Amino acid sequence: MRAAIAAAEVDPDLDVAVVSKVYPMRSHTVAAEGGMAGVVKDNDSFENHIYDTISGSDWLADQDAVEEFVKEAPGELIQLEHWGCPWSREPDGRISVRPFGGMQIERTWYAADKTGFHVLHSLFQTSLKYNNITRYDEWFAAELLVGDGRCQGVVAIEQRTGEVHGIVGGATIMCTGGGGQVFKFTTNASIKTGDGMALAYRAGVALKDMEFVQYHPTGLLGSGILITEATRGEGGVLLNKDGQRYLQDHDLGEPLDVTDPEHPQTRTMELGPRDRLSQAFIREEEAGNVLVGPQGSYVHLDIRHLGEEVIDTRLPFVRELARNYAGVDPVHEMIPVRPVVHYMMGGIDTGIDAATSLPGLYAAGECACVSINGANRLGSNSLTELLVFGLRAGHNAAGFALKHEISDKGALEAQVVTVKKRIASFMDKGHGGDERIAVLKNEMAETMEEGVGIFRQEGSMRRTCDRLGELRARFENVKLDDTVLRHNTELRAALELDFLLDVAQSVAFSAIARQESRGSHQRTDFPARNDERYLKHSLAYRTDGEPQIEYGDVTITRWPPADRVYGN
Amino acid sequence: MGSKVTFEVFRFDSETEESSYQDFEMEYEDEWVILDGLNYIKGFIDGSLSHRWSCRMGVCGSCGMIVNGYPTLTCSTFIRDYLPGPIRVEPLTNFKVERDLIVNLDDFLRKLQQISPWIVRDEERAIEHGEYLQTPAELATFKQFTLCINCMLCYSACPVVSHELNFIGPAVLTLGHRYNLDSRDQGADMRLDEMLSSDGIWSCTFVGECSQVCPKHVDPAGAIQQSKVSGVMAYFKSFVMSSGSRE
Amino acid sequence: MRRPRYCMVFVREVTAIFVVAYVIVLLSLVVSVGGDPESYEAFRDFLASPGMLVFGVITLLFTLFHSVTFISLIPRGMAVWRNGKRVPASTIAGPGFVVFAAVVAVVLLVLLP
Amino acid sequence: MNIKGSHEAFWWSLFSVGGVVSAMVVPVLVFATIVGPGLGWDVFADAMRYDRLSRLLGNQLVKMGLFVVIALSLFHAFHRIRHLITDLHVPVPGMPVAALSYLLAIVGTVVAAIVLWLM
Repeated sequence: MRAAIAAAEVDPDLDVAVVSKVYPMRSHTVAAEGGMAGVVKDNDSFENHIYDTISGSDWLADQDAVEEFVKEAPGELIQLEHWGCPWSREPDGRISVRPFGGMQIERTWYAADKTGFHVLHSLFQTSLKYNNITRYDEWFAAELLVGDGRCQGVVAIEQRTGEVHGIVGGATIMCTGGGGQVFKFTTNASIKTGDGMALAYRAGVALKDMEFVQYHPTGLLGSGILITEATRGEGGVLLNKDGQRYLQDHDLGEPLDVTDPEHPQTRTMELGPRDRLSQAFIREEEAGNVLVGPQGSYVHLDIRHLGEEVIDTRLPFVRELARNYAGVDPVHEMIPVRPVVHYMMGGIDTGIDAATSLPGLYAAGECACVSINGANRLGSNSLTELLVFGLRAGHNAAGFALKHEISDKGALEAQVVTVKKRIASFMDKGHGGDERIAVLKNEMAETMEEGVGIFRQEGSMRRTCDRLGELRARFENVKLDDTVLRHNTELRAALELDFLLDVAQSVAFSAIARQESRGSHQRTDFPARNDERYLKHSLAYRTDGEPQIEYGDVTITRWPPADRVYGN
Repeated sequence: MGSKVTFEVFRFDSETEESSYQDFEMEYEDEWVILDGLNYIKGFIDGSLSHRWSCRMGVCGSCGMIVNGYPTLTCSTFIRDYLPGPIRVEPLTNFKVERDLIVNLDDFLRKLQQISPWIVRDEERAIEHGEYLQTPAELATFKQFTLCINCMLCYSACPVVSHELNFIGPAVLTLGHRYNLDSRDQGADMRLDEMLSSDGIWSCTFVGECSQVCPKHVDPAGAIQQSKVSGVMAYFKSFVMSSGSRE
Repeated sequence: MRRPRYCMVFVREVTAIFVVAYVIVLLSLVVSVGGDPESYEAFRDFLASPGMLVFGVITLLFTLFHSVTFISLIPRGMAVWRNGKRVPASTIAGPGFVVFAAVVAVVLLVLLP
Repeated sequence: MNIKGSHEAFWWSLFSVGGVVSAMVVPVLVFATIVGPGLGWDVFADAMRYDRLSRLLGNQLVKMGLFVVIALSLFHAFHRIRHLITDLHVPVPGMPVAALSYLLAIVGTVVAAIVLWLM
């Protein structure tokens, strides 16, 4: 949405099409809770935010990108404020900020604990103001249109009618989010099937750093619903089965009493980075220190000491979610949580200008990898990333489109026809198939959790890679019950599964190739970071068989790689 | 697993215009919401069942349906609360059905755009000059009305919508009111033009069913009622001002 | 009328018919007071007839229903804020009912000997 | 401001003020004039004596008060009746129903004014 507005503002005569498989206000940004980082307060500095982000990334982020990101963040946050986002405020009317994991200073802007919801609705409602934005709601993009060696639009299925159309454009921007659905236990919505990543991947663009999958340390037990890091930013603590704050045993500093005015301390204990906290959970689990129930093992997130008033003003959604989905009221009870797949640091290989290697194709948001997140993203950087790089993508794509006419129209039309035929024959074949989409998807998610979870090692990863190959073969025999064209959600699910398998393979093969531990990618067989060999971005290219993994350089400017230290 | 429940699901195909109810019996788990039941049917019994859903945490607003006659967010209500069943699932009323449980939202989006749901300023403040100041008290006046997830349950519940198709309706009027109350906004006059039109707030008879079904406690009925009071003020003010200008 | 709330609104709207009916009775009363005492007495007898008593009781119930629902809904249309918090509905409706009681008392005071 | 539907504001303001006034006053009047005497309560029967009532209605303030209550109650009630007709799905266009409703309220108000003035 940010990119669409940016492009629309470049030139009122430019036609901007927003193609989305769901109504834009349903997009999964809606579920982000905690906040959005940006330096605005006097006690903070760009330098701090840059350092936090780079060290958080385990030095895998491109430092020039991080620097520009941090510098442009405050302006974008203010822009969003001007567009009506109901940010939480200080008594004097200024924006309020809260501390977040891995950050030295509190710099996370928030709108209670529904930040993503408010960001999305503010952007969507603001976008309605622009007459040159045309929405294609519930159109499912099936393939990128490539002609003359550049991206000139998409082929999409209008779900309402089931018809396949080509939408041509001088430039195309991918803002399709992540692919958390390759895992079973995830905070990601059902729509997060990595479509944009797979579309670009199929068009020959590399997927970068796909092995880095972020586990959020506090997913609600059972459903995996996100319990925001802001619960810890506001002072919540994690307790093991003995009621102990176990993070102190995992190199995350010394706990302060919750009544201490200094609590919670930044970059310490519960405000350590997400990768470390999730890894600490597994260590506790191995030591037999976690609770075990019918829905698996878990620890407790305790915010009772915050009191009802703070919880209701700052964390009302957390209370609502815990009550409704876990049957506990956090005012009086502890919340059962465990790590859950949350975010993909990797994505479509894009540069600092949001452009990809395919001319005319741009990407921003979770589906893209610039990279500012490296091996581990800090909480509250991702919403900011949407804005900063969404804006860049919008501007640059608009500029590109103004300079390039649609060309090679015959080839584009032929491509649309090919896709039409492909989908028609896929549907035909599906009616004779015997593999259920849901079964294949479950098996894929299971093997991903087994092979490329929080801790990884060669053997299980190899099994996962093999299983994914088998699933890819079985997908050829997928079964479709639905013969109706209109709103054929089964066909969509099948195409999504096709995309998911691509994403899953890129994750697993990138992971097995990286023989070191860095950030969220922790290998028990290679427990140390190896800057000599792997201070590099992995680049997965699609082939007819297994993905081909190559490496590219990381941009290091002023912050040479060092140890990641938290808790002092 | 163990206990069984039956869903009676509305099926409709706009191509053939045939509608029916189809029974599905399944084993369910205690923590399943209604939506999980539908997904189970789609995944393992009949892949042709079509319904919308996404976040499964009550915030994206996709999965509103009629469950046992009542507008409901299906990801936020549990099968265990409807036992012993059968549980009847139908598409939202007051909307045109496109397929099975999927309804047409074109009207809603048209109405939403019509109300100008964005900040209107006489003069934009430059980004370099920072944020607009807004105290927590000013924020509080409209915060509740920002929480609408556009799930359409209120439209489905509203008896006025059912007989006045052009009625702008609860959610959109509430959003209009939300922007009118925002201390950063200067577009209330323009928005009131729409809200006070013949399709606007005056059609509301304050039944209050919209607020009853709202899963986010937004209280559209209250918002519309408050808009009526603002509308009356604006009406008499314009009267005083125009008679003043004649002198 | 599938839902209880629709039903309630229906009843709320029906109260209006009784209000109109009563206004007609009230105006007739005024007219007959304006006439001679004999015709007024005849009107009083008519008012005291069982049929009118039944009408009176039903009207009273409907108009009371109107009073209660109308006064309790007043706060929904008024957002009163104090110290950044919305004043609870009961704090507004409460005085509404106090005024109601006061008005009843004043009317009775004026009317009764 | 757009005039398209804005006169609704006028009728609605009469409706809501009328709603408050009738809520406060009508029940006690019903009780005092019909139910109380009808049940044979002496104090109410006494109050309804011809001489008392004619004296009371001779008072300009009482007249005014009664007029306000009657007029506003009528505007309130006819606004509701208008919506009742729509809600009952009576197949008539909205405009004439509204016009007729408010016309009846106006007629009632004029009648009340004449009756009270002629007292």
